[in-house]
Amino acid sequence: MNQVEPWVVLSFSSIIFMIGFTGILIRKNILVILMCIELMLNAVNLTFVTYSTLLQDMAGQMSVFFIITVAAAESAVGLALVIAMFRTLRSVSTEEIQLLRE
Amino acid sequence: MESLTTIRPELLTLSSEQFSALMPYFWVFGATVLAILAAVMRSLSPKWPVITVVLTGLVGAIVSVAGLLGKEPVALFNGMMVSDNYTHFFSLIFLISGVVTVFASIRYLDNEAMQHPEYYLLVLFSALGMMLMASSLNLIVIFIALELMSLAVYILVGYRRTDRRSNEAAVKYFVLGSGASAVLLYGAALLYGSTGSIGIRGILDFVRANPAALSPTFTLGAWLVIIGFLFKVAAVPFHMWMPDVYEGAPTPVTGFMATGLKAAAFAAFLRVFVSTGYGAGLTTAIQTHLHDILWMSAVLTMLFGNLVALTQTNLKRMLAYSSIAHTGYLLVGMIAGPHSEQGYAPLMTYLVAYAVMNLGAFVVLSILATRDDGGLNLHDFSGLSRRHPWLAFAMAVFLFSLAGIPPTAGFAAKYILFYSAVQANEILLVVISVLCSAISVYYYLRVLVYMYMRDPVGTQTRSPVSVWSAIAVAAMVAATLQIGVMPARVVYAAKKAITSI
Amino acid sequence: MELSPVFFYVFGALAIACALMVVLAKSPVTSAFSLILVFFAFAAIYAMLGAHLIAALQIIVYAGAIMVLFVFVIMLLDVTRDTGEAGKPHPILMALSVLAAMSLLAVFVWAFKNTGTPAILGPFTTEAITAAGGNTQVVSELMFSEYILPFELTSVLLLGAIIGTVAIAKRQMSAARKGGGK
Amino acid sequence: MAWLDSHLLTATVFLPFVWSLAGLLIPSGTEGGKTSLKIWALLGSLLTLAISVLIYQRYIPAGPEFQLTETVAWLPVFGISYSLGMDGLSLWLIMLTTFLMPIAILGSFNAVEQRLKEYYFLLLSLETGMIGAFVATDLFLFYVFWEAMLIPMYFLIGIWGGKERIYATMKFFLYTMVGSLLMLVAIFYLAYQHKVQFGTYSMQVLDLYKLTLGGGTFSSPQSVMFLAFALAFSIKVPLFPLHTWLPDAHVQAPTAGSVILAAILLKMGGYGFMRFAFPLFPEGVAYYQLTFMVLGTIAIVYGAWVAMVQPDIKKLVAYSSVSHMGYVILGLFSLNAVAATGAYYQMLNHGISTGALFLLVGMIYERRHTREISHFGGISRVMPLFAVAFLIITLSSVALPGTNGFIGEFLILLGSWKANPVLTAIAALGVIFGAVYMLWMFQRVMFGPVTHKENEGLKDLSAREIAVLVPLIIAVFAMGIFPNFFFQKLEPSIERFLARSIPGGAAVTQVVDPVTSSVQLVMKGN
Amino acid sequence: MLALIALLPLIGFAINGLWYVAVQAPPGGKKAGATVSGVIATTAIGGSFVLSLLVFLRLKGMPAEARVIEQVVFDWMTIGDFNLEMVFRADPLSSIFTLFITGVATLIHLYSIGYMGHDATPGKFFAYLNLFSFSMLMLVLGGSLPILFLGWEGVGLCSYLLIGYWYADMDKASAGKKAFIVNRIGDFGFLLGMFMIYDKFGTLDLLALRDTVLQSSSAGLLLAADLTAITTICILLFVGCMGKSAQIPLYVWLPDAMAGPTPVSALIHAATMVTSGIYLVARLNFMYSLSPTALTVVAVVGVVTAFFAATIALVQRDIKKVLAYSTVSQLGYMFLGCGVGAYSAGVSHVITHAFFKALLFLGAGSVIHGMHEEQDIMKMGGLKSKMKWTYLTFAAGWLAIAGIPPFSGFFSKDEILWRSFSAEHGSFLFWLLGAVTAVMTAFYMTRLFSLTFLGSPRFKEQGEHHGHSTHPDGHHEHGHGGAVHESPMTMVFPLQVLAVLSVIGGFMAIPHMSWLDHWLEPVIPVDHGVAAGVAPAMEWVLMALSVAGAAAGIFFAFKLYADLAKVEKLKQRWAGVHKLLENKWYVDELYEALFVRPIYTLSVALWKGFDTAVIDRVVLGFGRVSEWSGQTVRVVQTGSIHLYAFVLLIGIIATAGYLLYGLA
Repeated sequence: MNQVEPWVVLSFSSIIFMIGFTGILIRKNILVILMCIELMLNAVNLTFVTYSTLLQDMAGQMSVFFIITVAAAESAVGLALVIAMFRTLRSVSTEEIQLLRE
Repeated sequence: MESLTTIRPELLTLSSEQFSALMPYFWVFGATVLAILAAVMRSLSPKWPVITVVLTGLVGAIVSVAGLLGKEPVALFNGMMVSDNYTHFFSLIFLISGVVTVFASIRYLDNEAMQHPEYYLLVLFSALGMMLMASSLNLIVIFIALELMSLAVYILVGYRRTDRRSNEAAVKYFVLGSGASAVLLYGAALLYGSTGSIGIRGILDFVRANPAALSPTFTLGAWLVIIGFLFKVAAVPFHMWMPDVYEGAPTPVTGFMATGLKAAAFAAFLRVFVSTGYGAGLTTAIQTHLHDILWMSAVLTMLFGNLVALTQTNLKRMLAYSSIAHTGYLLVGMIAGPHSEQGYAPLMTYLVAYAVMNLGAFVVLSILATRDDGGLNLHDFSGLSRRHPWLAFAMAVFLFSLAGIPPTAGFAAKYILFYSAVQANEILLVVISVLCSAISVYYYLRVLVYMYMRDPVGTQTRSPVSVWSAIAVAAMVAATLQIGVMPARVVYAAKKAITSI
Repeated sequence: MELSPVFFYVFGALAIACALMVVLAKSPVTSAFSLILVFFAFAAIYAMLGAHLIAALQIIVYAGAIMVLFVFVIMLLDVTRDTGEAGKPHPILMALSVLAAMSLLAVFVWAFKNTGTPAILGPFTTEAITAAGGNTQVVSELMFSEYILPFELTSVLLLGAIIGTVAIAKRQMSAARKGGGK
Repeated sequence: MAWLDSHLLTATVFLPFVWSLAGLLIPSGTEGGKTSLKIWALLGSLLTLAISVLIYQRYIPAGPEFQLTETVAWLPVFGISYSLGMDGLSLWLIMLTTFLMPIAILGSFNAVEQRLKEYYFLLLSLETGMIGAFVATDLFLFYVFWEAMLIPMYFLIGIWGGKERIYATMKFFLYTMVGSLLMLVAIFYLAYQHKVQFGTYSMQVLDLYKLTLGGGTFSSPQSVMFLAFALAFSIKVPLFPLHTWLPDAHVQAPTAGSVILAAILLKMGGYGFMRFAFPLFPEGVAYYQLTFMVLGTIAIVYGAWVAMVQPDIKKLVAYSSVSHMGYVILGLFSLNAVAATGAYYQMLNHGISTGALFLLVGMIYERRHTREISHFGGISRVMPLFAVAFLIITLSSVALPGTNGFIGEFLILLGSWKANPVLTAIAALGVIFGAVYMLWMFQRVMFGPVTHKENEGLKDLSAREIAVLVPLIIAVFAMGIFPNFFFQKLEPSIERFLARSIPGGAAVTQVVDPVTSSVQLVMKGN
Repeated sequence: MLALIALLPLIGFAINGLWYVAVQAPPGGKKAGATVSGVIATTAIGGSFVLSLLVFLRLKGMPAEARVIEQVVFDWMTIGDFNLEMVFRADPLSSIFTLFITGVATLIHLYSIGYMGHDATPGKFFAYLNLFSFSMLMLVLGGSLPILFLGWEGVGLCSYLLIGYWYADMDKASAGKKAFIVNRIGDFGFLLGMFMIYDKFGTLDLLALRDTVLQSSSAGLLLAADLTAITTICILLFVGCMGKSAQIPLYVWLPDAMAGPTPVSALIHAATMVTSGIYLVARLNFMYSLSPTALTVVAVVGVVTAFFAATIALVQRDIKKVLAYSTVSQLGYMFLGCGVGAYSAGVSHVITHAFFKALLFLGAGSVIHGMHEEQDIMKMGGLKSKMKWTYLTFAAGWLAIAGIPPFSGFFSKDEILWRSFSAEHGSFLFWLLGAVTAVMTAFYMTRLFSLTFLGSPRFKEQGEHHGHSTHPDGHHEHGHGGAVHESPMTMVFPLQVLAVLSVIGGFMAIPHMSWLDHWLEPVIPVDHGVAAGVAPAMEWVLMALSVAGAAAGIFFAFKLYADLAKVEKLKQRWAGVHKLLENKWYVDELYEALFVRPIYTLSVALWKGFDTAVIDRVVLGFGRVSEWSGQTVRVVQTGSIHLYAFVLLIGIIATAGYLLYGLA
């Protein structure tokens, strides 16, 4: 057995995904939350690549290419929003954004 | 070993059909580019040139979509995208809601002192994203289109940059939306993994070919993709973001989100839903379970939306919850679709009606909103019928329509939807739905009570009504009544559209 | 899968450890640097899986561009020392969150374990790719033929993102523009 | 003429609405504008009345079931069509509507001074809705009119109503709306069943009559759907215990609103039972017959009792409506020709009498701005003409023979005795209590010395008010003395109604128990 | 022609009513015209009388068995098999009723011209009177039960209107309402009886009904169940009679009805309307005869009412109240007659009673008129000289009611008493109670007569005659004004005519050679059957006994009331009994406590306790529960992004888990 079973790789990526998700749940710093989202996207990328290799198909890798680009744009927008938020709230904590509720 | 043919130059040429099928997108994108140019030309005062270009683009797109109606489907870009009636049907919804949003925004932005060309550009971008969502046949393209739409909307939501609520809404929406996008993407990955294809047609072919080989990952993937859409349409339990975001967003944007964005999500949802073979080859166990889940979700969505909307005093937030409730009705159509004669046509009809009446309502709110989106509490509506008789009348029409009372679009569409659910033998669901919509009557009518039956409180001034908003409102009133009285045409169009998938 | 177990487990463990660091670190800067490490680990795994171009992009775009942006923003906002973190969430909440994530993970893992290898295999075997000029060549060729649409769309998306970012992050709208075009 | 015939109903239905749309153009700022607006509305309603007389004249009882029909496809894929038609059941209710509308409009000339344009617009649109519901032969179309009718009424109560108008109008709207939604589901199910049984969707009432649906148990389709329909109609009627919206709505509504509400809207319920609920679900009717008869009986007595102790005249009249409409239910569920005719007639009577009562209350309200019984007393001396009119209407309401009320109650009870003597006996108590509450109220308002100074100077009826009341008074007596005039055009429709509503169909003729049959044989032998 | 009998008064009503509405009622309208109104009304009813006479003569000219004149005016209600014609039918029974009704009514109309001379709204009064006559004629001429019922309720209405004629007095208005409502209770029975008849016999036409019943009974087709039904029907209809004819327990309205103008009391509450119950029983004798139980009920109620009312009449002070209770009592007699099967005896008492009671009332009216609205006999006395004609005619009525031969009352009453003893359904107890009542009748009538006309005046006469106020309320307000005076000619003339009739009226029904029995035979089979064990000679014995009793009553009363101090002493000694009687056995209070209060309380409880507290609370409860759940659920929207993400995660787990569970 000098090969890793596919499900292990896939599970690995889903572990990363869940860690990212957990980050959204427990971190109060929005910057960190943004990072966690990047983690999740990376996990997805890994899944794509794994499948791509597994299926001997390039679509997965192509997707990853686009996902990386989109992720970059998304981070840019996200960071811009955080900056805007910081300007009005002087904070990047999620505790400050509970004005809209119920 | 055969050699790989990766270079296929034929994919890079466009036939004339393909070209004309792409015209709407060219219109919109072209308008975007031109508007950017117009905006950066310092010598021009930026407002009107940009608006003119933007509107021209949107109207041009509408015209070219109208020209495409009824044509045979055209596959584009190696089948990653298709131009069929389904696309056109939804494109019209997006484009019209774009136009209306622009109309409603002109005076609104002046009021808020944020009359920037970027705003209109972002509307165009998200409209483009929506159109692509409805037309793409590839999960990755859907994802990109979704992101294109969402990113623009994230910015629009946070567009009142100095306002806390706007910021908050934007950040919330961004975080949760990105998370949901990631979930959707994960689903796409799993679908890809289990079917070997990232294209919807490919997935469908796989499902048709190997109904027995459907694996857990396939199911999970399909479901995660669907969750991505359910998040966008705010079905319980994926709805939590919606009220906050709707409330915080600038009012015209809220209207745009409530109609265009929701319709786009449903457009893609429906395509994937139909493609992943709900009713077309899944095992009965999965189908039953999928049905159960959607059923529960629909019920909870209707209940939650309506019950909480009951307790709201801010109109925008109330409409947000009501929007959740309407998602519930749409899900009823989703459930009924595969088993009723008209399929998903009633659902699409309802989307149209919903778009029309909701846009109308939000335009009215945009007109009435005072600076920083104030003045949208119930008591601000006291005696509106004295100050703005026509506006109040229009609002009354929209509210009656939202409540599903004849002779309005909301009535016709809602009951066509429920009718088809009865055809699908979903009696209990329909009973729950009608009871929920009975609850909704209360909070819609409460607004009418304030507008018509209470005297004005304090000194309220007449808000100026711009010609553009007036046109938009009048058009929406006309459409609401028109669809209400003559729903047949929309139903047929929807039917044609859905069969063209 | 031609993935060497040893390398995979090493990089995998590194990635998981760093990912946990991202979530658990007190300082956002620590998180950011941990994240960069995760990206590197991923890049390694991509490379091992034969996705060489992706591996490169992972480092260039993610570690290079995105993370720089993050760090830049962290500095810009001066939140290096836990400024925004007004306290940990309630332990029970945390436990619940972790529990939920673990359950979902369990669902996933169950799904992966219970799914066999797909029967249909595509033509892009390692050998074929090599024959066609290697991973980068194949990806590029596909990019500009079959995947021209998403490619172009990504550019539109980037344009949109730029405009949006500018619109929202500009410090002040110039006073001259405030009135719009009256 | 043929063209006219096939569009007569459409014309009648939409004339008021179109007319009132045109009325929106009249500038209402000035006094003259206001007056012309009033005249315009009155003319519109009179014109509708004139057209409805044409309908009366065109309708041939011996002819086909639905006449003056008109069908236009509306949503063919769902079997929904715009189809109108009328028979005897529709005829008199249309006539009642068009007859009362000018009266209600004339009656509100002085009562409403604000937002005139909207007011008359809503009144006339309401007429469109009501007539529409009476002539729709497509269930969906019926439902559309049924619901659309709520809108004008909602505003009429909500804008021009009394102090508690908002509560009242919301209650009215929600009660009715909630009740009718389940009916809509049932309608859909019927159309679906039509597809199952005949291959096409249809909402045509004549098509749906042909459906065969299971019945006899609680959960059988007929029972369930009957209940869904009955809920909607019972609320509208309103049947005990679903009546509580009525007192509030009546008390708060402006005079014309109360008149229309009591006189016509409530009839929608009875009409719905007769046109839809009964013929569609005969076994459902059979299953729930006793239940509804009991409820009807309770409504009669309960309504009367509660009416008796009301301090507010309008509320009293409202509860009297509950009582009177209880007779309608009792009569309908007795399932025989006499009772059914009586029930139908009672609806007309109630329209006339209660409409008139509300007008009268409105007149005195305009003068005194109160409706508390205790604020009156001795009015008879101050306003003798008013007293005469009030007396006549009161008597009609207590069903004195010779007035319209008697015919209805007599026939209902006569017929229901066959169905259930015990309940009939209890229901007949309503005859006593009806007299008690009406006369007691009459006495407290009209008789005795004038106890309040404000009442001393009240003006007697004006010429306009007399013009409002005289047609009603004439109707009271005409209907009491010449009921056959009405029955003639009604009879075939009632027969068809019964033929469909009794399981097994043909058993229209009265069931005679064996003991008396011999007696009757002897009689017939003579 | 038949229809015209009824229609003439209706026309009179229309004319007078319109006149009232158009001229008298409007503000500032003319407030006079009693004579014109009166003449119109009297002419109308007089015309009816003439027509009735013609009808009577025509019937007389026919062979006995064919004495029916029928006129169908139009079809009233036709629904399938059910057909009701507006049919008038004159046969011996109705013609005799028509005759005395129109006759007495004409006289009373005439009398009213004088009596109501100063009323403010004579148009209204005479319109009501005419309307009453119309209804009464409908009642007796109606060929089917519903038409009869139309008249039946119509007379009730007029009674209501006329009792409350002086509506400004709340008590009078209440009295009217009470009359109507109590009558309605009776009508409730009537209606049910009618429904049952239709159910059993399939017809409501009186002639058809009679044929059906008689033929099926003679053919032996009536089974036990049918007979039970007939008993029920008869009793139900009799409930109607109890109401209309003021029998226990529904008699309470009649004494109060004296609030109306005296001519009204005479016409409606003595001569005509209250006898319609007897008419109904007599009309339906073919059914009652089939049911011994029903007959017994009728007889018992009748005799008990007769006795009971007489006891109350003994102590009343209001001249009209005495007469009212006497009316109740006499009506009891009539039912006693009917109840023992002597329908024609009942009818003959109806007629004689109409004469003498109308006479007594009109006389009382004349007294009241002359005394300026004084009604308390304790404040009268010695009117003999002041009102000669009134005195003389009143005396005739007094003797007639007391049963002194050969005055009319003697014959009819004695026949009833005899038959109550001797008939098949009779009993000694009936006779005994009847006879005791007769004695009491003689006593209290004598008391009335004596206190009013004899002795010395117990009132103060004051100066000049004051004019009557024209104030509408004024009729009773001006109290004892001017001098006591004899009434005008229009009032005295009817008294004279009635007095003559009271004297000679009895001769039409002399026992054993009764013209009336013979005349009624086609409708009411003559049955002189005597129960086994009753000797024919007993008739004479009993007759003598009752005459002696009456004489004794008269004697004792004269003796007693010659000295009022003695009366006082007697009152003291029997204080309890006196109080009981004076308060009419507390029946009104009893009813109040038993029915009125509880129902009122119950109604309030239902309104506040059920309508508002239960139904509305349930209804609003739905709203409140919705609102409450909304309020509860909305708390979920804490605004915390973490929670939102958490819910999203949970949603994924739950749905995905459930979905995969389907695969597992």
